[in-house]
Amino acid sequence: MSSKQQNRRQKWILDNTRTNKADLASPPAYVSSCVPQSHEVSKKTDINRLITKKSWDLALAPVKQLPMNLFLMYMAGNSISIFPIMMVGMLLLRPIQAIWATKATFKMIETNTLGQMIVYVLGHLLNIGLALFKCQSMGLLPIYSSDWLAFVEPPMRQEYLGGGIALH
Amino acid sequence: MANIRSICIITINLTLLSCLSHALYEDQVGKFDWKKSYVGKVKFAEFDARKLVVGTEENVVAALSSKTGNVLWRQVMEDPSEQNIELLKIEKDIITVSGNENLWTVRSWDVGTGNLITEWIISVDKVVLYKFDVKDNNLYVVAHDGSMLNVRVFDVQTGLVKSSLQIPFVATNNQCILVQTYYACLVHNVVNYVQLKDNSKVSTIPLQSSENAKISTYKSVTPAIIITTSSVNSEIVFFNGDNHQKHITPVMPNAIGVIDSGTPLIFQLEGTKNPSNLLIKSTIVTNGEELTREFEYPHGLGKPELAAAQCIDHVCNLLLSSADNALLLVRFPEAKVMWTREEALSKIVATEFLELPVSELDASIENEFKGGNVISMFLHRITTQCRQLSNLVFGSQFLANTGLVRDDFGLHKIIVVATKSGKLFGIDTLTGSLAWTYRLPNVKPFKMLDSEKMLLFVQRTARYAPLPAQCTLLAEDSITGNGIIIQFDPITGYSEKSIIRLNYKIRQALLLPNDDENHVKPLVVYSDKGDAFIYPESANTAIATHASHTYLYTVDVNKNTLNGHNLYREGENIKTTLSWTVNLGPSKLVALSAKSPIERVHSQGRVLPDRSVYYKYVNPNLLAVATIADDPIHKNVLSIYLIDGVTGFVAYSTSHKRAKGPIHLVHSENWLVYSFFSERFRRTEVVAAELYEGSTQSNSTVFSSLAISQLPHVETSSYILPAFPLTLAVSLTERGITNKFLFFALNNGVVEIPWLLLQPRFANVACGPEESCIPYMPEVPLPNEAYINYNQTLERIQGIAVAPARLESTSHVLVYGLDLFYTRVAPSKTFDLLKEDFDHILIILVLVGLVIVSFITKYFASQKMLKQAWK
Amino acid sequence: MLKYSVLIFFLLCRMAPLYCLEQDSSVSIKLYHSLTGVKEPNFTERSTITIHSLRSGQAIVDQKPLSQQDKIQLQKLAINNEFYQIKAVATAADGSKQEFISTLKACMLAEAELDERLSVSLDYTGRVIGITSVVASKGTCEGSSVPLSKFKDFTTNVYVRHSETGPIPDTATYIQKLEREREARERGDTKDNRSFIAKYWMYIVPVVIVMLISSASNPEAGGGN
Amino acid sequence: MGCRNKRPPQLRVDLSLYVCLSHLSAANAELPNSLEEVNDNARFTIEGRVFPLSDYQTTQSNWQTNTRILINGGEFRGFVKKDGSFLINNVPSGSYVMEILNPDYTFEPLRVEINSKGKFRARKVNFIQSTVVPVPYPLKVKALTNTRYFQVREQWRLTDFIFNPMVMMMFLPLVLIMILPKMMNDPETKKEMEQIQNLTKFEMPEMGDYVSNLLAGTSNSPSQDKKKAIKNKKRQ
Repeated sequence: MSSKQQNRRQKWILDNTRTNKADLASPPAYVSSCVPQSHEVSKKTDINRLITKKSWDLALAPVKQLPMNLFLMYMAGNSISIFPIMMVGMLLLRPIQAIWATKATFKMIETNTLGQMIVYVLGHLLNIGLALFKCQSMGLLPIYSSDWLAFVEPPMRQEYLGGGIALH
Repeated sequence: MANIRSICIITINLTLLSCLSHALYEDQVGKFDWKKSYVGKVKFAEFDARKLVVGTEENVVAALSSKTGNVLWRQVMEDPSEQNIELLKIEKDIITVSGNENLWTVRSWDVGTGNLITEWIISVDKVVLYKFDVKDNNLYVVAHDGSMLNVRVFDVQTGLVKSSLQIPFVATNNQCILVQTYYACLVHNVVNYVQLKDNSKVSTIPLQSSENAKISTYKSVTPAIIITTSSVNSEIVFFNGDNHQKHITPVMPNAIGVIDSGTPLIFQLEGTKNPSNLLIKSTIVTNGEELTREFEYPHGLGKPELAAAQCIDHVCNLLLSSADNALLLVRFPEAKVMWTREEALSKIVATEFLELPVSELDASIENEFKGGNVISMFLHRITTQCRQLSNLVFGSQFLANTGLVRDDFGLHKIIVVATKSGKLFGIDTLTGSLAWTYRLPNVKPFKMLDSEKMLLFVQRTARYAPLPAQCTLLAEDSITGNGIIIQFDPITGYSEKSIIRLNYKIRQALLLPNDDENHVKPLVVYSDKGDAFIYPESANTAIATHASHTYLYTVDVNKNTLNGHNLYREGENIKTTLSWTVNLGPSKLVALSAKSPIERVHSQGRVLPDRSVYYKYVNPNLLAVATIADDPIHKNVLSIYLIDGVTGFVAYSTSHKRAKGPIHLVHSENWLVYSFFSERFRRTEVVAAELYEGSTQSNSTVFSSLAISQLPHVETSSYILPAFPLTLAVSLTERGITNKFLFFALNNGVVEIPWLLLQPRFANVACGPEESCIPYMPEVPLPNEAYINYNQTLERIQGIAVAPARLESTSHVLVYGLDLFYTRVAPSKTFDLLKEDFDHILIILVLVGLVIVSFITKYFASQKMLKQAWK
Repeated sequence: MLKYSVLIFFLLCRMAPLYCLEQDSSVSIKLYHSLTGVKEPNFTERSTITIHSLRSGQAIVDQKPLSQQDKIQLQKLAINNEFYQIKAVATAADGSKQEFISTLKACMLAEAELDERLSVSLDYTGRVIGITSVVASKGTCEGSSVPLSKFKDFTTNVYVRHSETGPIPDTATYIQKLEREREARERGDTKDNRSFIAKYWMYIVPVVIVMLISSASNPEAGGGN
Repeated sequence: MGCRNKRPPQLRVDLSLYVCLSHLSAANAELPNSLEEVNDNARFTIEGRVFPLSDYQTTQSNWQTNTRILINGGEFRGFVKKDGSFLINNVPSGSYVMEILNPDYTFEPLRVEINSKGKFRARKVNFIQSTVVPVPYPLKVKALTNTRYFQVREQWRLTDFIFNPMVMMMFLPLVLIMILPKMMNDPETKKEMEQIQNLTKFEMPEMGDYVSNLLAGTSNSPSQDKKKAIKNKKRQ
């Protein structure tokens, strides 16, 4: 794996060590402080850096979705109709699916991405939490005693009574 | 999942808020309801052209079509318990006199339309027997005080006194009749009569034998009386001025006179050798020429009597009224029964809804495993399923032989009805037609508070296929006052044992909840001596284990006490012992309501807006009792008690000052609704009281009245009902999931009011649309859409019988009184049925269309693909 | 040994004047019990209860001690799952006497160690309509064997239960509510001339936000062309 | 006033008090409740007339027979004559609610009060408020409306279908998909769109970039500093 990485690095390497600022005089009206720092460019072009950035992008995607989802859920309202239900359902299902597929998602990133994975999963869990909160505020979670009321069996009657107005 | 309930509630609530109850669509009229109009037992009947005008014991004047027997118009006068019709005569108009001992109302009605023409009153101070008759537009009012006749002659139209005269006439009052202008009295062995005019003298008709003699009016145009000396022998005496003339031959006691094209005829009814046939005899008065016709008297009717007759061009209509209040019209020379009316149904004293048996085919499938070997069972299965398939394809003509077959939704039932005259009826709920009738001789209902009731119990339903259903009716012998028991099959009306006349008086009866080995629920009859008897006797051992859990209560209306009894088994007998007493003392017990034994309570609590549960106090043994006490300060005080029938524990009591009857109680689940008239505010008030256990359930598995851990918490609220209720009932559904409707019988019909509208709101809990709660309104709205009888008039409603259908959403409702009205109600709409206007055709068309379109597009798509491939 | 116990109960207390009797009076109740089952009841005197004031419901219970034989009988009743019956003779202030019978399961009484509640129900005038003996329990029993040592003496709690005054339709608040609504409507009619944005800002703001977000989320699509 | 003409003559001979007052008595009639006991054998006659709706004759041929007048829910009953007038005889003094019932028409109930002197006062029934809306006596009762007992079945209408939110939601995207690309084909609109989009273009910081920068920055910066230092050293 490391050799492969090495290869890749070879492929894309841009040898900026050779560019030596000291060798050349600055062009006229060039102020060195105004130019973007060359080592930053070097950082950006750094493959490792790119990969981490990509992996963090991936890991943070669910968190980035969160405000959007929040807004969507706010807009969906608490009424129970087909669209809000579909939205909540999607919100609940997608993170679950994504969590299951975490490994697959991070497969293409070949560095050690445990941290990112954890952040990724946590982000999705946050989304699930949001969905559950939404379900709760919509009243879809059976967390109250009244939700189980329909299943309470009527008590058995122990005595039996009959009679009425005395006819004689 | 949890929210499904709230969704239901919200939708229900929305519908509630939108129209407060669900109404019928106009195209549903008559689809599942029917109404039958009755007039009551006929007291007076007269023909007029094509109409038959009757005055009945229900204080009703009505015109029936003589062709069909249908009611053309009907005018209901005052309540028959206060006023009675005393005279009905057709002069130019119909003249009726109705009233009580010192006040009479004289009314004249238009024959054609039934409009009132005049109305005036006669009020007198002296209470003696009064006799009325009309002759030539004069109303003769005769007061006879034993020695003197005080006669007043009024103008019928205006009520002006034309003349008044006094005629000395000595006779006891009870055997006197007024026939047109003749007043006749039976005195010892002679009949004295006098014509009501100035200076007329009393004449005498001597009698051959005076024992058991009776005199009655001879219904005819000419003034005449019938003197009956024995049950088959009587004679007609015609009056003519101061003279009289006897008819040549003796006649039957209920002979009737009619004029056919100028010839006076006498009609009589006679029995024949064939017990199912009757003989009509017409005799020409002048020459004694006779014409007789025999006809088959309809089976199941009581002893007939001639009530009225009419002849037009030698075709005569005879109106027969039977002992069981039925009316028959017989066309004379043909001797054909034109129509019959069962007027007994105007006085219903017991009702019960029964499930029908399964069809023969379904029953045969149930019998599948009773066959012998495997092959025969297989063949049986194949043949029955083939028949089922053919039924499905060709319609159910195979089942048409009886028609009384159970349906899937339990919407087709049979209503068993017992009437005051002792006649039982089986009525089909789908059509309202009579499935069977059964007449019980010498039977009368029990007196219960202000109504009359018989006790009808269902001992076995039609569910136990080879065994027939079994009902038991308890009533009173009209001669001895002892109890009678009759067991019958409610589906066919067939009684195996016929009437059992008991040698004791019935105090109460109770149907035990457990079946014996024949699936019969034993009936315990409690006698006035305090003994208990079991029917059927064979069930004695079967109930041994249940006896100790069975309790009986009796309410003594005379002493205003309630007593509880324990049942226990001693040897072969069931004994009772007094277990509790409640003494309501000087207050008068006016109403009692127990819960329906078949009621099921689905929800054990009420959900509060914070989604916690407030548990209901559902005590199936709770009795609601209403008493009215005379109070020197507050006039009348109404007290309502909720008493546990097992222990006698008074769970709740409340009182209303200056309240007046009529009191109506309805008791269901954990609540009670009662209505009364508030004299203070001069309006009808309805109070709803609800009992709760609290936020915990003390015992969720068994309920025992003996174990009281906490007192029920009572919530009440009061409403104004802008009407005068006649009775009150509540809907009943199979599993108790559906919302409840209250039925208020008013003078213009029955109104359904959702219980949610009356349910007490908690004081500290918000109430609004978000909480699916209808805000409190002090006046109960009665929208027109809530009338379940829509524009059909229901007169003098006496009761509402309710039964569940197998469909949870629906209950059967039978409203009885002078009219009989049946309908089905669905308090939460028919949520378990497709809507009636569900468009099957549209759905099929759309689906077919989509399939076709998809095929077409598929074809075109492949074409296009081909083209693209070639490019 | 005589045991005095004064027990005061205010039951169903929500509003005291609701249950105020017009005339206060006193009642004395003599309790008899039958320890021979309900089939042939044989009543013997058990206790005397004096309620001096029905209004306050204060009761003085004068209990007669139980003899050893009574205890054995009671135990037997409890074992055989039979009924224990009491007869109460209430003597009102005017001297009128009324007799009430009440039955309860002997085993329940035994399990509760003879702790019973006596419910004295009154009608609106303060006349006794029923006296019921009740054991506070959550369930019943089908016969139980309780050792004799548990049987000491009856502990009787007396509950005097008055008749409530029935509710009357609450028209006053309803009228007020209607008036308030009408006023609110009138006020609402005059006040409702705010600007369009002032009225519908809550609908406009989300739309603007959505537009902003959508344009921000695909800047490439816009600028890329 | 047809009712006065048709009223039967008073029977003075032996009718105990037959009072028929037809003047308006809404004025100073006392509350009859207090006077009930004074003279309870006095009996009065309530009179009035029912006025049909204009379409009466056409829809209900025999409305007089189908109309019933009930006092206090049936304590006393009155019938309507052909001309619409009615009488209710033999009513003792007191306060009554009069209902006029007809299966097809709705009438307003009235409260009729008769004092022991035989003065009549009629007003509208209001159970909730004690406001008195007097009604002239003898009563003239007009049918309010045709009674509607039935719900109206909803008819299927195209507009309902089109304006159904679901249908709108399905059709609007369709419209957008079909029409927008065509609009885009037009170069001028394209330009306009671009302009609009340019206007609303904002430079939003990439969040992932930011976070990775942040994380990378914190983790890498010391090493980079070291590298820098090394470089600097080398240079020197």
